[in-house]
Amino acid sequence: MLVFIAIWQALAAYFASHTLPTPAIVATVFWQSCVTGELPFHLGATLLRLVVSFSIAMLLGCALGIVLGRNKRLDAFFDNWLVIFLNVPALVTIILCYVWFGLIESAAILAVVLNKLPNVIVTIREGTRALDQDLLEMAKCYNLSKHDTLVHVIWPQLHPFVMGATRSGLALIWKIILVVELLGRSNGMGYQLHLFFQLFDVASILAYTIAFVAVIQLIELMILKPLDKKALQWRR
Amino acid sequence: MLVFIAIWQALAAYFASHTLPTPAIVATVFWQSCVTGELPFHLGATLLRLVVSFSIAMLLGCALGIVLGRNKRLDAFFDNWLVIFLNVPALVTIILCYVWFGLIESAAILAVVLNKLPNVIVTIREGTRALDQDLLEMAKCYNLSKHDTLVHVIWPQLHPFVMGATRSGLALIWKIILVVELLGRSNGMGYQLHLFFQLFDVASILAYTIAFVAVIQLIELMILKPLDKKALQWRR
Amino acid sequence: AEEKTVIRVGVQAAGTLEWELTALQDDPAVKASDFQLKIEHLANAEAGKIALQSGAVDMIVSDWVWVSSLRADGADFTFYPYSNTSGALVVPENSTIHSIEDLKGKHLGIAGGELDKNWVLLQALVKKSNLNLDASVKKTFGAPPLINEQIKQNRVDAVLTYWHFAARLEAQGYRQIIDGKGILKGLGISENVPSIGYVFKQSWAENHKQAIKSFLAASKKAKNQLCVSDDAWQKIIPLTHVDDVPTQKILRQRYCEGGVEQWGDKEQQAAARIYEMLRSVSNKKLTGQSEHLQTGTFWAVK
Amino acid sequence: MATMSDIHINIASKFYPAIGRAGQHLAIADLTLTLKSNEFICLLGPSGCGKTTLLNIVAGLDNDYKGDIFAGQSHSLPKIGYIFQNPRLLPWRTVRENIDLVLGVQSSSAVVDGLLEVMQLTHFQHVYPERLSLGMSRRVAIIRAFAVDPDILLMDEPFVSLDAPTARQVRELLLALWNERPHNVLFVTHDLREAIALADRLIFLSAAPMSFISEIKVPIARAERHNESAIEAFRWQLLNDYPLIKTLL
Amino acid sequence: MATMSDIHINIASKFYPAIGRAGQHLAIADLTLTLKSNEFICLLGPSGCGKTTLLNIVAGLDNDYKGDIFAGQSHSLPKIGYIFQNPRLLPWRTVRENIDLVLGVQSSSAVVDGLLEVMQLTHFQHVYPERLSLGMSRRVAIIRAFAVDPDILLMDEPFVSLDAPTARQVRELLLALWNERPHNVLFVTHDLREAIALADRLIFLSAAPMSFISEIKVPIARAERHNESAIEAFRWQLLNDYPLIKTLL
Ligand SMILES: Nc1ncnc2c1ncn2[C@@H]1O[C@H](COP(=O)(O)OP(=O)(O)OP(=O)(O)O)[C@@H](O)[C@H]1O
Ligand SMILES: Nc1ncnc2c1ncn2[C@@H]1O[C@H](COP(=O)(O)OP(=O)(O)OP(=O)(O)O)[C@@H](O)[C@H]1O
Ligand SMILES: [Mg+2]
Ligand SMILES: [Mg+2]
Repeated sequence: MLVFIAIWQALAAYFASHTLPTPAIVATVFWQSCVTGELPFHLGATLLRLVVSFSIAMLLGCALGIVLGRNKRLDAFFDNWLVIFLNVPALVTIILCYVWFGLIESAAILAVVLNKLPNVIVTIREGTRALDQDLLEMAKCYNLSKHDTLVHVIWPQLHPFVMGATRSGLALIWKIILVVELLGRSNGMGYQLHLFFQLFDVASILAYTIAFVAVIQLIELMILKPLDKKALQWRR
Repeated sequence: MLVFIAIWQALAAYFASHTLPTPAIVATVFWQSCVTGELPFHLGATLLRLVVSFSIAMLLGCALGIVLGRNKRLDAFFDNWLVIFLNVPALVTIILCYVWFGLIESAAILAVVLNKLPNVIVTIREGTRALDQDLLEMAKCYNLSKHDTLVHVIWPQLHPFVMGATRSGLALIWKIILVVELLGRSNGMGYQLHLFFQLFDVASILAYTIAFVAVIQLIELMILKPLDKKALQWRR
Repeated sequence: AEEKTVIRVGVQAAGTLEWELTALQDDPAVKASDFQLKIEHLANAEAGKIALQSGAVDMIVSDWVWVSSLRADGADFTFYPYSNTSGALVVPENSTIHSIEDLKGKHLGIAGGELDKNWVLLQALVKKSNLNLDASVKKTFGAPPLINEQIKQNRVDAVLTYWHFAARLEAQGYRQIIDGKGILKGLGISENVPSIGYVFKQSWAENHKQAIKSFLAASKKAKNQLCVSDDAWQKIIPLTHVDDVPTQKILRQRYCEGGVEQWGDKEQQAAARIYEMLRSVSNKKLTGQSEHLQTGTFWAVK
Repeated sequence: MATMSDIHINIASKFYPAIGRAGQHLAIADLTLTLKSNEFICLLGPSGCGKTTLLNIVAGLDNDYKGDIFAGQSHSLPKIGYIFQNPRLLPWRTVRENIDLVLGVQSSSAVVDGLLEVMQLTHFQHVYPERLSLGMSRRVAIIRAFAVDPDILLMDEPFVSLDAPTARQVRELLLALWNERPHNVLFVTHDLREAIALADRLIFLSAAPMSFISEIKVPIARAERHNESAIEAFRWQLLNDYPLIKTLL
Repeated sequence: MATMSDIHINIASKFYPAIGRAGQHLAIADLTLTLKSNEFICLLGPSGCGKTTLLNIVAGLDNDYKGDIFAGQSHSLPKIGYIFQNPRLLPWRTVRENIDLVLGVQSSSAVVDGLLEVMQLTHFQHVYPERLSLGMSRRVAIIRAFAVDPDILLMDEPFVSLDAPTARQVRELLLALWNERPHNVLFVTHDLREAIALADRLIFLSAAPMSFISEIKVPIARAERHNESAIEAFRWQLLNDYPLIKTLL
């Protein structure tokens, strides 16, 4: 961390350009926008959207991914759709959602979910295809309930895929949410970042970025790492 | 496919709005922009960037992912950096790349790679952590060369993760490349879509989208599916 | 008392409309009038277009070419002038470029894209001196803030950019070669044709004629106020997000120069001519298929 | 608890489909077997002949065969305990959790405690399978199958990797459980001594495609079975009477 | 080909670290063994005592122990062939490809062909491991270990899941290879008969923490080893002389 700041300071001092402000300036900006409550407000708005759309996308995505991974017929049918949805530009889904449903919060969330969902499905589907047949046979022959099979046999095997999807998913949603906010919300990080971009206020951009990264780091440390540790304690 | 077009036609007819043109209109626009060579030109430009940045990101990402997944010390050290890079907004990396390196092609490619790379690393790292220790021990005790171990023991186990990263990676790069082109390139799909967007020309937007999705479908059918099939023929 | 008409206006963050509406709401007379403003903040122009079309706002500021192409598609939006400030071609102070002919062989940064109106018109202008600008300069398109950075880092020789970005450069000593008005003049159009204006649904406007009239009048008054009263100007300075005085000054100057004094048949006919020029030079890309400016593009206030 | 009646196994053919350069494989051809109610049967046949394939079919894991299996008129589905050829424990659940999972609600911890005790795994009940030796994992798999109190018990070479005293103990446990509540047992082994010590009937199977060769009732009384020399004597007699067995088995 | 000298094994302690609710486990304590050059040694001990742990240490897979292993002054690293307790084949490589992989450049296809023939796997050489029976997979693992022509051969219960004739054949093959080019063999088994039939020396190991109990030279001449009754006689003698063995093994 300190290394990072040191390098940054050195670079900033060397270039002495307003396109790369020093850590001190960024820290000041950061502090000010915290005090005015601006940063917490916009960060909060974005985080709320992130949590809601992330939860929906992960839940739906895991469910669909497992179903498609286990059912060849359904998979063949939906595969094309998946590729289409996976590759429709974020911009297009966002615009269409807004135009059809209005500039409302749910349209924004829907747009994010539509962008993230196919990713989750694809990852979980690969994971489901790689499931250990031996263990599934065991579950079947011992008459485990659907629920038990899912929770105790399938889910732990999907864990690395779910973690992969979660980590890169948080990042992806965060990228998309910015565009969503840019195009149709009056608050949130995307709205603010665009404003700063117009004013070419790099210090503020960096301050906001740092705030966001810090939050994600917190999520990583408080939620993902412990989850990982718990789920993987059995590994030698 | 036909179902899709039928639904679309019905919806378009029902709304009769210029925000949702009928398939026929989109097809006409598509045909015209093909004839003028405009669409192939911009599609080509984007695809070139996609191929270059995708290759770089996948190669580097797999290498780093495997290294981090196998080396706990390095991983602990780079983990924070990874989370930072994973969550720096696309917009920020793109802007900074452009500002620092100018509005040039390599800055654009770099921006895309920087956005995609952490995703690949994270996915492959999860995969590497889940590697079968038994097989690695076998490789070690039979003195397999580093190369053989990587190619014949590790890589096949990473296959589902690599496929996941490839599929969602193509989609992600495509999303980012649009922003990259929008902000600082003079050709490519992103540039064009932005123009259409300024004019609110939904028909053209859809026509370009379809062209792109078709290309990705082709990649899927011609490259990914056969690869999948070849790699998984051993599964019962 | 009668219900006040609510007018929802989509306002671009840090844009001049925000200054104006803020000043307007400070005016005690507005409180008594028959409309009530509701301001929706939006990040950029595209967000405004989405908001208008999805019905989230009643009114945004945009350009008339777009309104015409919408009308050609059957939508019933209409336009009322707001300002005629326009972008400009700017070069570094010590640049060897002194006229548009000097651009030949130079590296030009263009904000927006190849369909930027000023870029299209500039090409038309240069064509008169038998020069194909499109072929004879090296172009870099990009977002306006990035384009500004490019010239500051000497990566391009000249930039054609939006007016407030040009103003910022000017405040730092950059030289303006020509602006949008100048280009039009060179093309033989001496009327002051507004570049941007309020865009709203015609049907909606017909239903709330009176309120809209008062709003438009109040908006004009507020603009005047900003230009004549330093007090009023001081109040909105934070909204410019600029903290050096020279830039503030030039922003105010350019903003006030953009006031629309005349708006009658003559100007509208000039607009129609500009339209046809844009259409032929941009190869219909900017305007769409429609041959002429759609009737009804400009709101006929009666 | 379903009272078992006879089980009729009638497999006309079981093919494994061709994949890649490997052709289609006929694993079982024309196999007819009747397992009498609560009978203890040992299946003996060369490695790769199709014994596991047969057990999978009986367990209902493989439906892709020609023929049918008919299990009398039991009303409820028979409960199956299957000791696979490899332990198939869930690596993310401890020994105890692995056993409890298949027991579901009917979990009776006293029974499990008893089984863990006999298998000398009491101290390892909270250990994850990756931390067990193979023999220990196998014992867990055995406990799991015993604990569900099955109507049909399928055992695919369950006692390999166990040392002799442990194997002897487990064999005794198996017989005790079977005496307490009789049920059908299908036991695969390559060890003729073990088969003689346990089975009512030995069934000899041919190399691929697997089919029935012959069956032999074990004439030794259950009470005599712990007598090693009695078993050895019968084994010699068998090998002399049926020279085929020596080459096949 | 490194000429082997004696191998001195001296393990003061081998701990497995504590994880979760499972405490630290002392697997081996004070174990000293000397394997004489080209000796064939059988390790016998109860399930879970630490035999696999020992083989892993000898194979160099586990360095986390106190003590050392000293293998004379051979200049090159000894080549190791390890038959693990489970087959550990790469499921994405056919039988043949699995074998060829460990052979690397020195691949001599005639030798592999011969081994496949003896193991009756010639027809299955292009089949993926998922499509083999467990016994067949084990045979592939055996071929793999034999094919590298090792200086030290580690075998962890290699012949379970093999039918008696096949096991006999593989045992003969093993001895033939060993006679042809002598090398150190460490052979883990629970089958005392098998141990007697193969080993120069039997080493009995205690339950956890594993340590040395006693060693017994097998006095039967190699030529006599195929005589079942000679082996059976020695086995009885052993069990009578050392009652401890009966309870431990
Ligand atoms: N999934 C499969 N696909 C194709 N062939 C298979 C498959 N499983 C087994 N076989 C083949 O079927 C035959 C019988 O296999 P099976 O596992 O039933 O043998 P087994 O009698 O249990 O042998 P072992 O004693 O070695 O365990 C073998 O030749 C094997 O190659
Ligand atoms: N990775 C591990 N972590 C912790 N404990 C382990 C690990 N591997 C083995 N053990 C413990 O070490 C002891 C010895 O295990 P090992 O696998 O060496 O036994 P073994 O003699 O090979 O037994 P078997 O005959 O059953 O294969 C066992 O009690 C086991 O629980
Ligand atoms: Mg089997
Ligand atoms: Mg072992």
